[in-house]
Amino acid sequence: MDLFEYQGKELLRRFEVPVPEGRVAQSPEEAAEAARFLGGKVVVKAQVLVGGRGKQGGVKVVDSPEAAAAAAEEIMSIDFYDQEGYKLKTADPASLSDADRERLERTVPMRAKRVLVERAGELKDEYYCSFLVDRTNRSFLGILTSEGGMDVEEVNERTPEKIAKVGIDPLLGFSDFYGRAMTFGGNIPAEARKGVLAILPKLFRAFVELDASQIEINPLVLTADDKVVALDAKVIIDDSAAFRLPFFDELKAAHEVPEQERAAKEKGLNLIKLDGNVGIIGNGAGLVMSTLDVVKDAGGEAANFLDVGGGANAEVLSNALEIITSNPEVRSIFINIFGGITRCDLVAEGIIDALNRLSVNVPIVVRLDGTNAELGRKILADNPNEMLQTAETMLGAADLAVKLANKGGGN
Amino acid sequence: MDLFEYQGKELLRRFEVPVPEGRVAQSPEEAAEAARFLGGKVVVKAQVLVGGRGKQGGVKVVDSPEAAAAAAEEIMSIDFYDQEGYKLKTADPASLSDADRERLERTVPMRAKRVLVERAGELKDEYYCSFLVDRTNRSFLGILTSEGGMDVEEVNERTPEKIAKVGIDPLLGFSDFYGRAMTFGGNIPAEARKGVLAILPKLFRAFVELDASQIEINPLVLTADDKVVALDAKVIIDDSAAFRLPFFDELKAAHEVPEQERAAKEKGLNLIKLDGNVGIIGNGAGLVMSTLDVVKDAGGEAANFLDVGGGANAEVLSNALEIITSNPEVRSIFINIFGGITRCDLVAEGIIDALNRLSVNVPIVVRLDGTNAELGRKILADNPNEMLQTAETMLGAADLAVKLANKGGGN
Amino acid sequence: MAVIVDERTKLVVQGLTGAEGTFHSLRNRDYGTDLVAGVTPGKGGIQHEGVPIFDTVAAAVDGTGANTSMVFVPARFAADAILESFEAGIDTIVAITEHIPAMDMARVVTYLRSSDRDVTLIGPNCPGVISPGRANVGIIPGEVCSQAPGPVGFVSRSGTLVYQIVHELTQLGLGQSTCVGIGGDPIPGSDFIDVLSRFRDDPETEVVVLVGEIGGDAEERAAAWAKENLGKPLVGYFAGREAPPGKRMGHAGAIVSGSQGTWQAKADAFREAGYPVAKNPSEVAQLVAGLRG
Amino acid sequence: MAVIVDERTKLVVQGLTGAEGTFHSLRNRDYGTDLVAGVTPGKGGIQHEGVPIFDTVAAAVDGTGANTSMVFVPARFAADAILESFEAGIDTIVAITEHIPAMDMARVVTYLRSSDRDVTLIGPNCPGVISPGRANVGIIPGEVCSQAPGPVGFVSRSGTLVYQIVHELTQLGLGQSTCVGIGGDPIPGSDFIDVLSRFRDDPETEVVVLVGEIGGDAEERAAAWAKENLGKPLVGYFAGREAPPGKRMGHAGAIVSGSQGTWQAKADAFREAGYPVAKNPSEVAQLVAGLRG
Repeated sequence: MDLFEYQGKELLRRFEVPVPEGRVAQSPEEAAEAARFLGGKVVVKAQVLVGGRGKQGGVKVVDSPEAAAAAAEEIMSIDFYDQEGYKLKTADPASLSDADRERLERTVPMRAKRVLVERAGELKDEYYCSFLVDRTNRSFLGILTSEGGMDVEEVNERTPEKIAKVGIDPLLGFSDFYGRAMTFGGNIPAEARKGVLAILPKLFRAFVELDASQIEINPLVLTADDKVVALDAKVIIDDSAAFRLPFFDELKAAHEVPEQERAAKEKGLNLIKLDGNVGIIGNGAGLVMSTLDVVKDAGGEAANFLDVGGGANAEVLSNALEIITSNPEVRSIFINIFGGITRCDLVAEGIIDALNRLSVNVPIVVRLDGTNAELGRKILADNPNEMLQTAETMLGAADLAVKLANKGGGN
Repeated sequence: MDLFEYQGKELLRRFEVPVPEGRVAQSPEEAAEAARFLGGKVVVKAQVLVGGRGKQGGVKVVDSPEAAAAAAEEIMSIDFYDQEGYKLKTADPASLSDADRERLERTVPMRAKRVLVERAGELKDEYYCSFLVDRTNRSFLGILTSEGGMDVEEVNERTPEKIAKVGIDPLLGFSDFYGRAMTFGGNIPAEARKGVLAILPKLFRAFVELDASQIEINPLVLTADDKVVALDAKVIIDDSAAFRLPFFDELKAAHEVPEQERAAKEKGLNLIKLDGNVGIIGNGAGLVMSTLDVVKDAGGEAANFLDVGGGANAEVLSNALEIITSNPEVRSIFINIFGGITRCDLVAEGIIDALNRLSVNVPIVVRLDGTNAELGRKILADNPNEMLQTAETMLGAADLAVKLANKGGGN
Repeated sequence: MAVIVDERTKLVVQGLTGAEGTFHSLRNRDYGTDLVAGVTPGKGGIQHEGVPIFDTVAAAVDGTGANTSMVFVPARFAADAILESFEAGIDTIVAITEHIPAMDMARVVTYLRSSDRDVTLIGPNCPGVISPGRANVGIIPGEVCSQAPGPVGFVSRSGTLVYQIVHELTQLGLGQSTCVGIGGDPIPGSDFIDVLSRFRDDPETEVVVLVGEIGGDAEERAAAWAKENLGKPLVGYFAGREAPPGKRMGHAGAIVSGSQGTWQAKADAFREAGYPVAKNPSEVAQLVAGLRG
Repeated sequence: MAVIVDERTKLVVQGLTGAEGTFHSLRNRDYGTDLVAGVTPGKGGIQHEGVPIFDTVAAAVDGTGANTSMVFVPARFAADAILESFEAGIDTIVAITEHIPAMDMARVVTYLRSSDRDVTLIGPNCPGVISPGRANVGIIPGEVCSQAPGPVGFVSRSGTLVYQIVHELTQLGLGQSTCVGIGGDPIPGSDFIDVLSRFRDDPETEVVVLVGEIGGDAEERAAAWAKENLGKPLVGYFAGREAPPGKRMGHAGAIVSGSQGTWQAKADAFREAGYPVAKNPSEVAQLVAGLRG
């Protein structure tokens, strides 16, 4: 789970990481109240999970409660794009390739439902700091550089020697020499050294105890009064650790998800909404991704990503079909199952159940293989339905589903 | 630092280790009050750092406040011996060797200044459990056996397979499989298994976070209502970790030390009082122990163990002499210095200073070697004093010091 | 030969007495795997479906000579179970359990790698390992594989794509030496390179199939390693070419890997190393067949 | 040859700029040790008594090729300093600092032992290592040793007894190959056996002196190991024969070691292994002289 800045900072505060004093606001009125409480100059920041929100107008410094309310109102009406999308949106339209144009069209902007109002102060310097699970080395990594700010990736490409990347042994934990390696290696200037050396073990402890897969502080700042403070926080929590994180569900509740995804989640299904018209149901993330690919190759566009998981049964399949058909964009459905733990006979039963239960009026193409595939195909054959077709192979099924979608029809 | 039972249990409670409800009492009146507060049957236990206090009458079960007061009064008047001493004391005097008889004579019994009054309950079973720093493997060790009680060392000799000894990786920490290896390996019966499995990680956490070199629970008991409780606690804290243990000094204050040892400690000297008449000053624990040995070989008995440490200077030596001469038993003093960091010229200056400052009326034999030894000897020669003699070698110095002590004299 | 599991495999299953554990353990036994023990603390001494149950893995190893374990316990107990197998002297551990926290796996993998012993951990969150005709440890349906050992070494991050693509290989008559699902978790016990190096050393394996996914840089590193070290033909396939780009929080990931983890980056890495990349699962089998020409 | 330190030693001192650090580092340099760097975080770039100072050990290694470190920092920072040296690639670490908590050392020693590298840690709470005529790393006064290398390998748990007994050896003309003070802490970086095995492999060392103390079972284990592995004469001396028996809390210690750690137990172990035990420091030298005929 990606945390909003205000959530990440709330957690970091528990580990005594210095963060600016601030309050989260859900309306312009609340923003004004927060500004009044904090007094003086404040910064109003969009709480939205995109990179580069500053460039998109999502961060404003104001010096009165009224101005804070106005800033909040403005910020909450901005259409935010992720960095890729923002680059496309602001590029010269003539320079875009067809693929880019298409991608831009498909990109759904986000709104900030909250702003974080924080006391603003003078800064002397900005650094970049992060701790993360390092997949490459199957270990932990601490990153620190005095070349902070948004362009740290560019720094990494041009002058990687300016960025300290220090592997941290997960069993040893954070011994202070790691902090010195980061601080001296990242060229942190002398005046900030003590503050940085003090903050690093706290950040690392937060990283471990929050089961974070990443904590990124960008920028980590040196204030005019020589304090080192985390001015932003991008925290990602490992969903698998939710069972031992008492705060997990509460933080999760603040995240909005599209209605269809929410309904799917409630039924234990992993759905991501997309913008095409071929509904996809498959078992296993890899197979579903592969299904998206072959649908694209056949000239179609997937309407969703829906993984029914490893042990899908009749009920799961029936639920999945119910959710997919609730999307009015869907023109055909491709059910692609390779049974392992999943038994194809149960999948077939689920399909029949859904067809009986719901008034499905888009064509469904089913491809069954693996455990009990014969039996599953027989069940489908024994329950003929005009909306139902089967295919022998994954590629054949994709072709058929795309053809049917492009033919039109639908609900 | 060896903790009293009540201190160890107080600390273990912070780690949610179940211990009996109890109060410490410094007088019979306080014991009665504690018994009144607890109500019903209570056990009154001597707080004294010896093994086998039970055999020596140090543990009494009573069922009224009055009886608790009487028990406390009796317990606080017992002369407690350590296990070795108790064995000698209770043996047939005729069966003792000369060395044993001599050792018995030299053994100073201890008194309990406090009793612990605890609620008494019915027990179904007793086990033995400990965690310790394992010098042999330079690691941690967890020990557990259903064969609890005082004779666990015998069990270890006769049937070592009944005792689970599980090495615990100091970096990995306590993963639950260690607990299962201890519990199943130690033959803990099924009814106690859950309670034991729950207590082990807590004990281990206490072991690590208290910087203990040992936590021994003997017995760990299964109560009549099927709870697993630490009925006793022998906790040893690593003195080197005192700087990070906020409770260290407070607990230390409860430990009585002989006046001379206390005075030495205040001056930063490591002194242990012994029962002979040759005062010993040396630098380095090994050299001082070796000095005790050669004094004994020369037919003498050391009056103390005093290590002035690695970087002894004039002031340290002067203080050391002051403390040694405050012991009226001392008949001669042997100063044995091999200078490494310690400079012999400073040692000599310290001796001269002490002789000028104090009225020393026992003979002092000085042996200097190593760094600046020539210079040191010259300083002594330049400041003649009738109480002062020098010797070329350690063995020669020992002979001389013993001869002088046996000749009598003294203050 | 084959790698990781074979005729010498003596399997103990942690969590065998659970419903899932029982189902898959017995399927493995039916396939021919030498299933010697199960471990469920507190149930030591019983027999379950003809399999002796022990309280600890150490007791199972003592009692049966088990050398391979399969972990089927719930996620919150699984890291500990892996460590228990390791400490009991097990050399091959296959962890099926999904949703083990990455923090736990970072510690487990570090611990295993720091030992002097040569221990193989496959998974977690993986379908397991099958050496056709020899042994099956995990949940890969034996029916998708060749009946007899063959020349293709197969390794995949994705579970169901193992079934799909191995099935396609089998249908084209391309038998497998061993099929390994390494799982898609951030901290896998074995990564592509670990398994590729086993295939390199296995004389039966003549060609290798690697099935990846978008995200991370495991495929890119595998290509670079293989070019220098594998010495055998390699065919790649990566799911997710058309998947929507994931939201990305901050810069840390890119600073570390230097790769964006896209399909294109992975395909480029393979092609630059001289390895063909299949467009879809069926093409994998066709490319292998072509190489075997 | 010699062991642990010699002419190839390039020394970096952690905590060189402190008073004690400066004093002993310069003494080591005066002895002939190749002192190449000091480390004091925040002082990188200065020269101190002609020694270049770096912020980190890694920077010192980069800048000077240091291969040996001496740790002179206060106890609460010392475990971290040892780890820093290790991670910077230093292969020989001599930790003089005393009073490092045993918990810290247990973690440090476990970490070092779990690495693939062959790293030697001597100490903590030790006087260091001297190879007469070659290099001195620590606080052992060079004057007590022979001027030229000799045939006696010397290892001791006690500090000042190193001085005393090596001095007696030197006075009898018995030169030393290397003298090692391993320190008396509960968790030493190297124990007797570690050092004995170095002496076994050192062709210059013809006879070994082991100086122990009462308590623990390190001497007993050393005797058992030496009997099977050393292949050279060994003389033992143990301080504390007449020391008052320490108070003993509980049973744990005895259950672990099976030894009471008394002088008698240690002497018996040596004698049973066929090694003479000296009654006092002077007798050590006499016994060695006797062995050398």
